[in-house]
Amino acid sequence: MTDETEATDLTPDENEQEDSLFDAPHMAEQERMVEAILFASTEPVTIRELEKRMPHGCNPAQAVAMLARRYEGRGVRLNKIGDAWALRTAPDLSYLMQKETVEVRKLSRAAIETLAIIAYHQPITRAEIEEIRGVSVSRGTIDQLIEMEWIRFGRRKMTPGRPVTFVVTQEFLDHFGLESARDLPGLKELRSAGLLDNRPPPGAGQIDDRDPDDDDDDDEQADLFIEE
Amino acid sequence: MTDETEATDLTPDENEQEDSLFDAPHMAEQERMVEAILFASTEPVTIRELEKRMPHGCNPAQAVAMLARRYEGRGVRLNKIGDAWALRTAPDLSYLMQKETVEVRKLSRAAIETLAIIAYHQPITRAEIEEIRGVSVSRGTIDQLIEMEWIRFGRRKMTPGRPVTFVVTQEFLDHFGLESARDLPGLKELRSAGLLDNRPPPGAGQIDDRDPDDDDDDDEQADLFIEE
Amino acid sequence: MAEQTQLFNDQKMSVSERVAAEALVVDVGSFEGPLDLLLSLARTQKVDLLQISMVALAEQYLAFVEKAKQLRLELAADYLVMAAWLAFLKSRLLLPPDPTEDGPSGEELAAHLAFQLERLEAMRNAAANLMARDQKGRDFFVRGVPEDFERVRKVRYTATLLDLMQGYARIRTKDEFRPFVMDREHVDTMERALERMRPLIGFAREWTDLVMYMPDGWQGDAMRTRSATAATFAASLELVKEGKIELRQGETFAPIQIRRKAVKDD
Repeated sequence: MTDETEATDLTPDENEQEDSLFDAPHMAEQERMVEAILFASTEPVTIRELEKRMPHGCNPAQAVAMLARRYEGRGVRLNKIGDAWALRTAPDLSYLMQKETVEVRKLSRAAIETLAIIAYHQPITRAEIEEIRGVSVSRGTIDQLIEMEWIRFGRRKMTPGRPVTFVVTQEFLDHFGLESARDLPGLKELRSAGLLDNRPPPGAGQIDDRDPDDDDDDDEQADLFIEE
Repeated sequence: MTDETEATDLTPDENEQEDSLFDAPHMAEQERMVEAILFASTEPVTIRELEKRMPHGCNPAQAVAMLARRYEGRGVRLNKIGDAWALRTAPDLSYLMQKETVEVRKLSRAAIETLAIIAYHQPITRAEIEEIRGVSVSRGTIDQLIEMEWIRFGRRKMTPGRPVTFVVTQEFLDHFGLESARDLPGLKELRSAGLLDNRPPPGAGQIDDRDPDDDDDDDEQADLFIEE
Repeated sequence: MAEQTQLFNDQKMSVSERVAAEALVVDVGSFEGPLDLLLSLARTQKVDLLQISMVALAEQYLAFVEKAKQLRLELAADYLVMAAWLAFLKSRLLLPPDPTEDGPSGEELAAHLAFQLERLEAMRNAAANLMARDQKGRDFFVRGVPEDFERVRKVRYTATLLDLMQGYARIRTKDEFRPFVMDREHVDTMERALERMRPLIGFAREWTDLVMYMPDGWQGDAMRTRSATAATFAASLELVKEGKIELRQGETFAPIQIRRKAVKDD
């Protein structure tokens, strides 16, 4: 009780309230109450519940309607959820609610190989990729590369079934500093660059090429798991 | 090659963004953004953090100031806590909130006094707290306050033994609705009454042979060194 | 000493003060040390702490300690240390200053004690004021439904052009290596060497260095070279045993050479 009377000193609005101990508080004050309750509540609050929590004689439905109008077009809005109300941030601002932590990870061997095949052979169908890799290409790998915007769908092949093809994107070229996919070195150049001769056994490249001695023991196991 | 040019068309968002790369959103829109971010967060959010999360070129400080005006006298208010901001329900409506009240852990008298001493004297060493209270400070008391995130370690004092100091946290300010430790009640009066001075006992020589004036010098030096 | 205390008590302490001091004794456990007790005693003087009579306060304290002794209450050491110090302070305050004695005067010591008491009381009041403030979770509240920043842990995958080319190279040369995928890396085995050599020895009509039968890409790295050499040599011994080839070495450390065994073929 003392809280309430003390409280009235704090906010000028409430002084008016004092005269009306038996009348309900002003609508403006009721709106404040609804606002505070909805803000702090962990769950949407029904009109009934508001009525129970607010002083006697209040009209929470009207206060809620006023509050809803006040929040129109704001960064926060009053949502009706079932027969209850809750304050929520405006959906168009949801992009602000994300805190991105970017973690850079090395692409898996499967993805690199698939990407390489697409880059060297584009436009290429999934079946063709599988033929070259000798293993099936998981959907996840393709999806990942598409999501990274390194590959995208090309035009369909005019072969039976009209399979889709994959091509690399401008984003891909930018990332790898290539003007066009044709700039990728050919097999001969790869060999002369020592990339074919001194090639690490499968799996080794994934971890680290530079120090082959370190991963002697892990490699066999790694191989078992890497292929999807 | 046509494929490549098509690739850039894939992300329509980027076009819009490009236009606005140089223009920040309208202040009204920035205010909405700040509102949504502050509304969503239970923790105070610094201007810096707002800046990071809002589109490039925004002026969150101005947007916050506008928002603070908008929330004046409402059921929810914008509190400044250090250099951060947070939306909190208006204290005069606390009587409506009983449902929301969480049982605050009862603090011992020792803990409350220790907290107040740290707040008013910070940065302060354990020995100085003990000097003020006249009894040793139990580890549990300090631990409890640290665990509540009301105090934390400050910089070390440049006195012999380089003792650690304690300072209050942003959470402390937030909890007690303080903008900064300078706003502690009665701080000015206590200071002008000399009650916050670190006054060494006369003839401190019994314990410590140095001239008390020496201590002052040390403190000043300490400040110089701490900056690094 | 006790007598003296009693004397001063009679002179300087009112009855009510003495009663108050005695009442405190019962409560000794609830004090947080001598300073806390002194502050409580000082409050019974009902004066501003700055105007407090330190002599009277010292006496109250000493009376307290005396009473505790009578009641056979165990007092912690720091209470006794304080009692000794207050007795010293009192004598300093009451006796004319001894010019030969060093150190702070009784007044200085008393002033500092008064300061300590005042400061402790100020901090207690500050603590009370602090706790009386509006508190989060009691008087004002945070958002009930934190839409806490969805932590989008965005994983950005990356690869270098070298990765890409190596990946491609790996695939394009896979056929040659496919059967050996499960073999230990850097370790050539005799079986592998045999497999490699069998199809080749048919062509070895002339003496050829064993080195020629080393697998591709195994030179350069010492460990792999060693392993491949050993495997190739072991395989050649096996082939000799099978009667497929001949083996020769000109001298110690000279190149080992092999040749298809002529007998069968010719």
